[in-house]
Amino acid sequence: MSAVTTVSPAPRSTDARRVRARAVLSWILLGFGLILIASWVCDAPGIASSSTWGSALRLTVPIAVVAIGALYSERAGVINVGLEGMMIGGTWGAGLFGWFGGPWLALVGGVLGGLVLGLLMAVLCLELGLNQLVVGVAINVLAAALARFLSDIVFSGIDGGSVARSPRIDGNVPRVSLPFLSGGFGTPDPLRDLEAGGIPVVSQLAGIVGGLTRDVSVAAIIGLALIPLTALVLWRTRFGLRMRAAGEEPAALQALGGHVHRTRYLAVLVGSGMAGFAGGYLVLISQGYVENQVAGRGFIGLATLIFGNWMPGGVFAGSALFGFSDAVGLGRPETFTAMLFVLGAVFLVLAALRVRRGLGVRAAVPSLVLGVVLLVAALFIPLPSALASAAPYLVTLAVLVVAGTRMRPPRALGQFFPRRNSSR
Amino acid sequence: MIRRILKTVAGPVIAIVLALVVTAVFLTVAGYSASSAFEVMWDYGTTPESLASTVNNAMPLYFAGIAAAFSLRMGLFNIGVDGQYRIAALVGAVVAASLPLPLWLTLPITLLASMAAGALWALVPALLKVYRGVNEVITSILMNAIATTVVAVLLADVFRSGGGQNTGSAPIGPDGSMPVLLDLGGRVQISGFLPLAVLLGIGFFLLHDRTVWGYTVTVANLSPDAAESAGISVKRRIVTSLLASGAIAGLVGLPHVLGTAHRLDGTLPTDLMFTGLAAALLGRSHPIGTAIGALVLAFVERSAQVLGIVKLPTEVGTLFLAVVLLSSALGYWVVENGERRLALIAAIRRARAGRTKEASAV
Amino acid sequence: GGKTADTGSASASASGPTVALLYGTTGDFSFMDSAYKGFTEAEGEYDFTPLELSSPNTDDYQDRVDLALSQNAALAIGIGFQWQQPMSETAHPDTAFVQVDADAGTVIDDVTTISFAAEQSSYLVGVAAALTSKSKHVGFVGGVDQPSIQNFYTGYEAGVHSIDPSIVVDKTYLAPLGDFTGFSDPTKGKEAAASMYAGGADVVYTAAGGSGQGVYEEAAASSTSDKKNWAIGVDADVYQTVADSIKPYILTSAIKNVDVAVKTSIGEFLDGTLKPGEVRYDLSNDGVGYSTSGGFLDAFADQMASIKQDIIDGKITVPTAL
Amino acid sequence: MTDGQEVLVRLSGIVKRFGTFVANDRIDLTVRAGSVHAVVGENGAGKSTLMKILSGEESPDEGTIEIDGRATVFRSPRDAQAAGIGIVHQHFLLAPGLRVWENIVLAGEPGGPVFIDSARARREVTELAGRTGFPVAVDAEVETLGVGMRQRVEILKVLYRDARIIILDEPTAVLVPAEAEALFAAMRAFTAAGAAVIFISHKLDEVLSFADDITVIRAGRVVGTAVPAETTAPQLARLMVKAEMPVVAPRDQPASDRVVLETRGLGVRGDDQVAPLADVDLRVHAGEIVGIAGVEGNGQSELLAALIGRADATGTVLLDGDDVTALSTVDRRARGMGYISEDRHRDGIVLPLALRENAVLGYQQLPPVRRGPWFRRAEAARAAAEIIAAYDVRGGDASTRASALSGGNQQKFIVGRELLREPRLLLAAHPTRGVDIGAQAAIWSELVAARDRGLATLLVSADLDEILALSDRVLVLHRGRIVAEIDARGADVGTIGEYMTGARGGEAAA
Ligand SMILES: Nc1ncnc2c1ncn2[C@@H]1O[C@H](COP(=O)(O)OP(=O)(O)OP(=O)(O)O)[C@@H](O)[C@H]1O
Ligand SMILES: Nc1ncnc2c1ncn2[C@@H]1O[C@H](COP(=O)(O)OP(=O)(O)OP(=O)(O)O)[C@@H](O)[C@H]1O
Ligand SMILES: [Mg+2]
Ligand SMILES: [Mg+2]
Repeated sequence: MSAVTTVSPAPRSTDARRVRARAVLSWILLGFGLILIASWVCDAPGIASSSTWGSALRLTVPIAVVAIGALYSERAGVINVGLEGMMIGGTWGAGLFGWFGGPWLALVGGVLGGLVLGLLMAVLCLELGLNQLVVGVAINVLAAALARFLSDIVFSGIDGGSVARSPRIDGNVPRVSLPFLSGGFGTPDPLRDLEAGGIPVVSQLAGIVGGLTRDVSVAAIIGLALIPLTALVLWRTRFGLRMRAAGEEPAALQALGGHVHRTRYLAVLVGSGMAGFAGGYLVLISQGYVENQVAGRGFIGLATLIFGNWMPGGVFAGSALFGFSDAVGLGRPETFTAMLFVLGAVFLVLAALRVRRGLGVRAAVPSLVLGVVLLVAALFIPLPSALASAAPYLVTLAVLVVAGTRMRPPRALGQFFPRRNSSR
Repeated sequence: MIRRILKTVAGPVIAIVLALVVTAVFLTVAGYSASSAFEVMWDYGTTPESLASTVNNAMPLYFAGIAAAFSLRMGLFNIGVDGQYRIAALVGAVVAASLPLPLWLTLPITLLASMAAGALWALVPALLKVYRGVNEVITSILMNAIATTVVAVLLADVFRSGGGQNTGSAPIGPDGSMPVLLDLGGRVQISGFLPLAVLLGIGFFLLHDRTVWGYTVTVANLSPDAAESAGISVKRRIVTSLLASGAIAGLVGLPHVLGTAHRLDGTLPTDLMFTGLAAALLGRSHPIGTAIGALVLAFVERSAQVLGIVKLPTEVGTLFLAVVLLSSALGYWVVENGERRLALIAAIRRARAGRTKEASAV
Repeated sequence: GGKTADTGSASASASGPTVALLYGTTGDFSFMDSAYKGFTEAEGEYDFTPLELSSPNTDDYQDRVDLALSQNAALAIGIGFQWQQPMSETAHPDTAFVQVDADAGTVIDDVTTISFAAEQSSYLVGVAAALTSKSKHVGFVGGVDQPSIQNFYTGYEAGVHSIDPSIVVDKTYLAPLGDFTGFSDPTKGKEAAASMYAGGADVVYTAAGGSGQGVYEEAAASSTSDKKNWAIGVDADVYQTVADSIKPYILTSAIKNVDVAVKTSIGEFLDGTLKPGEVRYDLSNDGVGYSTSGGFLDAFADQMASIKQDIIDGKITVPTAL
Repeated sequence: MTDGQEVLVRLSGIVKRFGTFVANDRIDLTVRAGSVHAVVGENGAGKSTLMKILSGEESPDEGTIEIDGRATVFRSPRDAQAAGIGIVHQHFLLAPGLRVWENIVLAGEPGGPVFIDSARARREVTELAGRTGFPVAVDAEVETLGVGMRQRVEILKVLYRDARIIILDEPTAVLVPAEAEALFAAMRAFTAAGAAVIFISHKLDEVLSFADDITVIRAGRVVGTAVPAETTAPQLARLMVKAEMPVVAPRDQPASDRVVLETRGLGVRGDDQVAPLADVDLRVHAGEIVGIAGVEGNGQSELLAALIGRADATGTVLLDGDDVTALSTVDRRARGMGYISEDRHRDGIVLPLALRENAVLGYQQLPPVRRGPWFRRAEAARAAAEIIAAYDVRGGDASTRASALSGGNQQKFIVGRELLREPRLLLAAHPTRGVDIGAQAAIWSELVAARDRGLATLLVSADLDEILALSDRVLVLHRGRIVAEIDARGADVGTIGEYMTGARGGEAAA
């Protein structure tokens, strides 16, 4: 399924690469075409508006970052159920640091907040070999309790602060737009005019591109840049190779003189720092720490990591899907309907492709059925409005049912590796 | 025998002592008096009312713990207990309120309906895992969120009864409520769920440790390949374990629905999964251990309510809970390492003694 | 303040009767905070022994009522509609009970129930929104899709349409019934507001606890020289708490004086004038209202005042969702 | 022994204890440059442990290591590598999800301090593979490779690090003869270049034909050294275990006519165009051992999986004349199919479980261990005790974890478990892989005794000698098809080899 792309380290022949590029391009074109049709059929200009796509981008970032952080730890063989807690640590740290030093320091504080919990997790899992699920769950509970307890001590009674929120952070990190397209650096903003212009196709394209490139926070750019950066680290660097080896067969790494523990520590810490960064990003939006503002995003990040099959590209696809449906769910009802329409159509196309590729009718049944159901639901059934808030979860579930990628977790995931394999 | 008991008890005891120490450190650093906090907690927690309430509040935790244990024994992580019990609680509340039957019929039907609903909610992760290879954790997380929406829609649009701010299903009369098992006067009452909990624990133990099915689950968990070669269908074990876990999870919300609120409304506690999981972990997925874990956690929750009286934040209770969870793992680590050390020392001593005996015999 | 635990029992160290506040936890940016504020203010003004029984748990209301009784509280004030059941089921011969934020019309023997006409204040900010909106398009962001929040919307929509029935009113709830993250997710609040402003709305009223912060931010962030976007706050006068850069975009706030209710109950109790039965906090006794900070409503001040009077006089009946 | 060539490695007085168990007890070992030094000994003698000490993976409790005459202390494998030592482990240490080149360059990657020069790495690996005669698919993921290929990757890992001292821990256990030959040729090339090879094997003929020096270890002690010219396999074997080489007496009674196992058109479809198994028609009679010869990966695994009921197979399987094609694994086992699996750690035994639980694996649905829904632990313990006693399993009792047993003893336990139930048909895959000759003799005699009691056995083995020693008939599998059927008596190894490699009779049997 196209949602799970694999970044492959093997230099492919340029031919294979071209085929791939063409496939990606045709999916994008198909998607755009369907969005056009949907916005017309469902009378939902929101599906291609810059506000929806801008929202989608902003909602994607925290999930993508926390998931990509989890990728480090899990690729190195440490299950990370504690993401939610690390993110909470990040929000609290960001609240504290941001209060003193403004938005940039808030991000730093977020990273530090995540790191503290990551260090705890690393020590407990790597040195003592405690069950990684247990430690993760414990970290989630601990982080929530600590955040509140510490807020009571630090923030309570301070102007603007309370047991549930830090004093407000003044200022924000800069936002940028593309110059000459979406009005960056004081240049004109032709995309906005085009979007408002109402010329079919052009207006929608301008909406999408404009939404993705206008007023993007630098923090979001940093967060999204972590994905290609991680792909680079994973496939091209020593650390990446060692990390993958530590998660696949730590004994092999050790036998060749690599340092399993050092690698795993580094991976867990990098991952927790990223989770903390994701928390910091949330704090920048609310201009302060707000209790419970993580709101389950850590768990969604974990789900996204698994959805993305432990691949950076997959993580991006998963978080983008999630962010987009979240944005749509917060928008107008007809936009939600339009999204269902697009999804249903994509599933039908997939079903058709599967039949044509000779994979048999059986392989096509799930996508066919779901596709038809979604189309019917989108076109003929009035949906309860509460359904929209479940949109990201339903969409992800639907994609999983249809895609059914063969999951390939790191082989040594969750396994303790003792420091020395003798009884000294 | 005494050694074995000591060993079993040592883990949780160490865990709790550790948690007390860590919490005390936090309190002291924050400028509170830890000893006074623990003192009022203990005083309040050991009143008869509190003890009864501890037992009652432990039951949902215990159900959640056993539900978690069911999946952990098969190497699965049913993080979907949350969604399962909320759906099941709605089903239970509706069934109990609407069946025009006497209590002895309504009660079992309600329990079964709730368990079926929990199992049904667990079916999705189970099937996706087996037929699509999708990790159960991700599906469970999604199903939890979807459960929230489904319950919301059903409660708001279909089963809502009465107006006002409270959104609840129809009230459950005495013909649908769980009767009190023991009434010692005042508010010292023990809920009728107690016998169910005991039965469940015995059943869990027998099923996992004394039946062929339990054996096959153990093998399938430890070595799926060996299981397949031995004719054990791993997929079927996965599905049955998750369904059983979901069914047990279906009971989690019932003590509240059938015993406290007598309807499903906004007061259904929403964080029982993690506390229950903590109980299971504290008790190493063993029913007795899980029961003890649930009682300890319920005790802490109950006794922490009193902290406001001495102007301490009630978060201390939550903090303590979190630390217990961590230190429970640590406690077992200490015990196991200590035991290994001791065994080694004993063995070396024995070996030395044997050598000297040999030498003296020659 | 005093962080050291009082080892002695509560009544030993202070004078006056014990007054217990039974609440969830502070930090909800809404009525818990407000109630707590009223309680602490009362502490400064009156002579009584405070007893704070807070708990985030949703299932131990009965426990806390029992606890208050066991501590010989003379007055116990429960914040929230959930206290109705334990307060009506527990015998309390020596303790006065006050339930704050009850449903209108709730009568419990020997309990003072206080209800708020939140729909009335919402109606008035609806009027303000309709009068201010240039695009004839306004919005509402609710935290959780539950009756108490729907009530804000009902009043608001009625207020808007009383001025101009053709005005479009968007509404979004951030979370479904039962999912309280909707009250603490400013990220979602911001995106929901962003969608409304981008869709043409220029006034958005929010009743979403901590998530509202995102709405206020977005009002400021999305305003351009061509289109000024406004936000309307809830519960307290939001104008006073937001950053200076956002103040110009806070049109008004719908106020619900929970703090006044708590403080007044304590005062009345100490005077011996607290009586069981229903007390309604509405526009007539300034239990609810709207703020005029920033002076953005000055142009409509007279119109608003007369509508307010009409509601008080019963000439206008505001619909309610409760 | 040390004359002429310089001494490259000298281990003296090496002691290694695991708890109270002494795995190595004052071991001395001297390896000359340019020589192949074999270390032989029973299962659990302590060979692998000694090699782990030499390669820096374990640290000795006592004793010294000298390399090039200099005393050294290895704190990590890295130190040992720096001293020029490389090891190919008995159980492969490969990261299956990584590519071949990544496995090889791991922890010694070419390139800058941060980035790997992957083009250079791939080029270097390809060159190395070509130069040393171990061609591999550089970009393949290791999990897609067969054992022979994986072994190559392991060896290349060592060679990539320019090891001068190469340790091969039972490298030939999983190789077919042709692959083993290639390995020995390469070993010769290393020693010619001045390297030393330390080589562990249970196959004494290999040891005798390729080693320059031999050290024999028993129960953690060196019990003798030898040079091949002056010793014979029986002598070595006696040194090792005080036991004779296993021999199988020619059978006195003929196999019965009763067909126990029959397959018709048995096939397994795979992902590729070529089915991994197709059109297999075979019969096994009561009291007969039928050997399946073939280069690994020619359908043996699929044949076993199809017979035991783990694979989606086409065609028919008859057990004692009854069609069991539609039956599940557990039903087939209940009808008297025993199964010694290919890889004991993967699906023969559950390592973390006690022998008690392992003793009934595969028979959990049958009485006496099952009564109603109940699992009777006492019966399981009794079965374990019986197996331990009857098949001379050393190293534990019914409550011992299977992981605590040495490989050979684990294998004896598995054989015992399968034979204890008196099956009608035994599917035996590599029953003596990695097993010392004492245990091998025991297992062989048990298989023969069972045959004489009327057991039908289908024997799959990579060890042609084993097949020829035990079988009555030999079937050769090539590319998923049976290409030859040969009477084992008087069969010629060369001919079988030709069939196995496809050099002869490619289409004949199709
Ligand atoms: N880490 C360990 N802890 C405890 N005992 C061990 C450990 N490693 C090896 N042993 C024990 O030490 C003994 C020697 O093991 P070793 O692996 O060296 O045997 P081996 O000679 O290689 O046998 P085989 O031919 O079966 O591979 C065995 O009895 C084994 O059980
Ligand atoms: N355990 C590790 N975890 C993460 N990165 C590591 C680790 N070890 C090494 N690196 C990375 O590789 C670089 C080289 O480290 P190191 O000297 O340990 O490697 P090496 O294998 O000794 O190198 P060489 O092959 O050149 O001897 C470091 O700068 C670091 O970026
Ligand atoms: Mg060995
Ligand atoms: Mg180096």
